[in-house]
Amino acid sequence: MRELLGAGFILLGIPFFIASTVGLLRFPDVYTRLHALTKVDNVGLGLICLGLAVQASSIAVALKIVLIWGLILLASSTGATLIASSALRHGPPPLRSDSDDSHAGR
Amino acid sequence: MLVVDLLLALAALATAGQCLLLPGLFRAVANLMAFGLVMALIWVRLEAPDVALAEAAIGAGITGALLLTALGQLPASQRDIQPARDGLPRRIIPITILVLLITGMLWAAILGLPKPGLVEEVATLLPESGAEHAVTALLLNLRGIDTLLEITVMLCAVATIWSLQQAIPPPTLSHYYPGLPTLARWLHPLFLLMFSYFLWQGTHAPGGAFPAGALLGAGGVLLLLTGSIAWMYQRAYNLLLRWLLAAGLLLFLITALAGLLMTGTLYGLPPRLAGYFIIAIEVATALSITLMLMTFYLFGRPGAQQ
Amino acid sequence: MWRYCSLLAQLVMHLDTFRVSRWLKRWRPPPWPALLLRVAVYSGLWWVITEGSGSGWLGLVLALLIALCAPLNVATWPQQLRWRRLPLFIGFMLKNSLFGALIVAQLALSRRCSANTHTRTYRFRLLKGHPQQLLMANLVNLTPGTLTLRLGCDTLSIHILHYQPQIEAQLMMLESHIAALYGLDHEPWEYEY
Amino acid sequence: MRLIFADTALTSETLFALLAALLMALSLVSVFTTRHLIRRLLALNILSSAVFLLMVLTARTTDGIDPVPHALVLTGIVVSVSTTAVVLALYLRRYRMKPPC
Repeated sequence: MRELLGAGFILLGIPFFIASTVGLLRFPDVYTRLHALTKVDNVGLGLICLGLAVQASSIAVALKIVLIWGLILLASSTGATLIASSALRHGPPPLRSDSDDSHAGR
Repeated sequence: MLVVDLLLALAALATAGQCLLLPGLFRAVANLMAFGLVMALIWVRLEAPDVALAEAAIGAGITGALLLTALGQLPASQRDIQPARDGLPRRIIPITILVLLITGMLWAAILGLPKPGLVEEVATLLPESGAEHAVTALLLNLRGIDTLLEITVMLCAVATIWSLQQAIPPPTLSHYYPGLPTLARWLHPLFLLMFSYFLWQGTHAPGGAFPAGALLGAGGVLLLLTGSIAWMYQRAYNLLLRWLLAAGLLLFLITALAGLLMTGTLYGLPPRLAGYFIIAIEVATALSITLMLMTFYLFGRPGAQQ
Repeated sequence: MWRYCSLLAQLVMHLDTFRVSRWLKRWRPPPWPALLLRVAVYSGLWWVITEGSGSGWLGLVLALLIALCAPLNVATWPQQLRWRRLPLFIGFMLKNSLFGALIVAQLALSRRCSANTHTRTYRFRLLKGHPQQLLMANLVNLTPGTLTLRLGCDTLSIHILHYQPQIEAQLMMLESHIAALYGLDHEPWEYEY
Repeated sequence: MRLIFADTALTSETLFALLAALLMALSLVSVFTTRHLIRRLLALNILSSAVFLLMVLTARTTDGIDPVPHALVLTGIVVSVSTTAVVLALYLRRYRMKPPC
């Protein structure tokens, strides 16, 4: 039963990874790609970690997997902000469709 | 499992090829980091978990961050090198032939290698060595001289770097992301716990001084780059830093002398004391490796007059 | 005898060139509740990391050592955190991030893949300290359609993937949740635009 | 030559041996053909990884895993990162002495 539940969560997580990779390839600039990387990847990874934690042999192992997910969440969201602010300083500004708030980022 | 191996080999080849052939230094460094991660997976497949731990921390993390920090010190004109001069060269046909020739010769040589193997010799010596895990026993007791020389090489690297120039201050990240030092300090206890875990585990399972030092070094680099530890740059703490850097090497030498005094041969420790000495050496070596990895990021000598 | 004493005094002075005394002067024992909480958290983490097989007393000793050394590392523990509200907050964030992931995934897989991107400056209304603002900046990356570009002084510049009018309200709700987590919502504050 | 390749089945060991050979060839050629110093440094890093791969492959004997090459590779990784650090410090020093490289 637990095996099946875990496998179900892992299978549910894979489409998120595929979607984030597709987004990484299709989105136009750095900032939109970061959107794809932070949100979609984290949920996909969270589902996979949940699946593994359900299958784990003891509570400590399950908690360890959840801890790993939390740390990756922290790393990816902090990293996304750092990459975005560094791109804002050195790289091209974000694409925008109309400029109602044009000097917000700079 | 052959499919997994094939995929890993293709990924390693692709990242290495992109790192070496495509223009743009930043892209090359990013590909090198990806290559390090793929290599870590390959080590796991080849049943070398110690190497995988060290490669994931050092090969992918610390080397990549070192390269990126150094590139960040260069002006923009230096970062993007011209593709015509440095990308795919024009003489592509002779070079391809050369690559294929070297590959064929090397492959033939590799497949024809004899495999000596020291499995049984190590297994018979393991009970006397003071550590239960074979790799740790080898590193710290059976072939301890290798580790001694390796610490010396690192210390020489630090000395060389310090003799070149003044330390370059870290980029002021906290200026436009104010909470970052707080976050790095807040995470540091976790790094310390993982460090102790690897040291504790190293006596009987994969782990030990090298992965532990690499991991704590990564945490220290995080502190250093966010500007959370000012003391490494200050003149007042320079002497302390020097002693800490030399601690691993000094403890190795003390062990050698103690062996000489107790049994008459260099490193000739009695087996009942070997375990304690190994623990002491392991801790000191790991701390020294940590600090040396951190001082690599200074790119010079700290503690100059302002 | 006197010579040995003077040698010893010299040694102590030499030790003091390491600025050990300056280190020790900065050290203050943390207050009891904070110390107990830290030791509990760190030894729990040790138990989790070793997968329950590590020796317990070693974990306790390590946790005590790390907790005692932490004040040297500048006290950064969020003291005023309301632990009772944490589960509710985690539930809110899980729902938010799942929703955000679904929106971005839908946009990535849609036929035209056209995003109506904006940048916008958000001014903090409730959160004053750096750690709280940092938490907000990190969580903005997980809420649907927003990405922190830069954390300035009391402002947050935000990149919006697909502009909708309710994003402002969504950010305000996130901020009020974080303020509730820190127990800041009962303090008097002025509403300003 | 034919004798060596004749009885080679495609197992993961021969596959990784081929990978090590290819990486070595690529990075060797790259060390000697590229002009930029940091490019050469990257090539050296990949070359050392290929050598480590070869050493770990030789550790897989019929009577178990030989720990000696593993220990050597561990020290090798640390030595290679110190080499990288020294080269980078030298490069920065050279750049700061004489700005146009």
